[in-house]
Amino acid sequence: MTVRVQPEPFDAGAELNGFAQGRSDVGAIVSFTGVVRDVDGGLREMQIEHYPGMTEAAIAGIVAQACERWSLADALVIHRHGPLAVGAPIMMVATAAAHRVAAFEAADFLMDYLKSRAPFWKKEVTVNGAEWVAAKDADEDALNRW
Amino acid sequence: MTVRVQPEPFDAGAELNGFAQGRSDVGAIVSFTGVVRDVDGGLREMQIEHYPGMTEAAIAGIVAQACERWSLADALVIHRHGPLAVGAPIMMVATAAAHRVAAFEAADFLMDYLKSRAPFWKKEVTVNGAEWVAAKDADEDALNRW
Amino acid sequence: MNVMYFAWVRERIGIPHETVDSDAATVADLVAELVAREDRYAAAFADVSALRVALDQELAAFDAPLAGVREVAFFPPMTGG
Amino acid sequence: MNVMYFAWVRERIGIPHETVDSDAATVADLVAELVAREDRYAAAFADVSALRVALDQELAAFDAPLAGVREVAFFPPMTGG
Repeated sequence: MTVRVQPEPFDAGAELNGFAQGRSDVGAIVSFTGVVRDVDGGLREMQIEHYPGMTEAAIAGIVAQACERWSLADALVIHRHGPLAVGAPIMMVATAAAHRVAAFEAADFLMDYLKSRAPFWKKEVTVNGAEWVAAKDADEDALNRW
Repeated sequence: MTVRVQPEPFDAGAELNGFAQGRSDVGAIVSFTGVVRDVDGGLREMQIEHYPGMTEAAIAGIVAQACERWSLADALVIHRHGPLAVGAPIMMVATAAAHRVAAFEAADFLMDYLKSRAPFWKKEVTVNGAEWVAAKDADEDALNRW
Repeated sequence: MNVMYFAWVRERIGIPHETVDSDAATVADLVAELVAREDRYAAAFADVSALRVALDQELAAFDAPLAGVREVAFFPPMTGG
Repeated sequence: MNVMYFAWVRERIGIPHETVDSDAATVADLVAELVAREDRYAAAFADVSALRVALDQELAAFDAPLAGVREVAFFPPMTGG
């Protein structure tokens, strides 16, 4: 189980290849990569603020929950903070399990919980100024699935 | 949209990095990698037979359906055939969309359909002999979700 | 008409494909003709509910008509992914 | 007690954290004390239903007691992932 919170970019492909290597009990690996998306062609930069200390603890708690509930062989979460360019990777989740259903569900669960329970805040800097991204009701509702 | 059916191994990390590159409309990328899993420490090799021609057409049909239903920016399917060693990658699916729900659902759908509707057959060669893998009712049932 | 066999169907019949001259109206009629031929066909088609069929590379039902079909394939349920 | 502010709460109050001497029994009492101080606090806490609070780095409710708490953090709903 790996959790990293960092300002530096990461190489999603290299992380995927390094993940769950050499385990013969793994049949399914799911990864999610979040990327800075240009909404209307006007995004200059995304800024991510976080709460050092609480961030790592909150993510570790969510990952431990997922590992137990879906009997994961391994799990990985990387989340960046600081200024991010359009097209840059924001974060990544990977899960490894014996079967595909567990790997898919656990990755989906991790994303829902990270989105609404890990202390990160996104600010979009556009050609028209900077604005904090508002939380979506749908993201909060998504937690009720689990 | 990319579909490849091949005996050669592939590099899941390199495929993930090459996928959906340079598209500013993508916020979410999900990948699934299937790996030859050693069930009881007795697996020598996995053999995959397929139906050349029908395989490519069936996969392309399933991918086109997913792209339309979830408005995917891009989708990738790689599936191997022939003899595969324990721990080797069997196949890979990747989806790219604006938002995470679409990317997750489309990848999940692709896996369910590839498993039961693309003409591949797995044979496990163990220390006790060779046996064709039986289709699971759960895999057929999974299609009813969509 | 080209008839193809995959996985354990291929192994039981002993060949991957063959050309069959038949006036069978449906897939089920063709299966009946093959079963009547030899024990290895009877063994392969003993339980058609355990089998799938594709006509010209598209999945079909056992009561589907064969008119105009060039390629018939018999195989067990798929297990890819 | 160390009080921290994040995202637009931090921007409205103008500082990322401060040491607050308070006998407030609950988070809500502490918020009332801060709001009474200056307009920038009143602006930040105008609608507490739009805010979240963490006590010693764990999410808590606004009626949670502050006894023994060393670090209180106020912030809008999270938007990571």
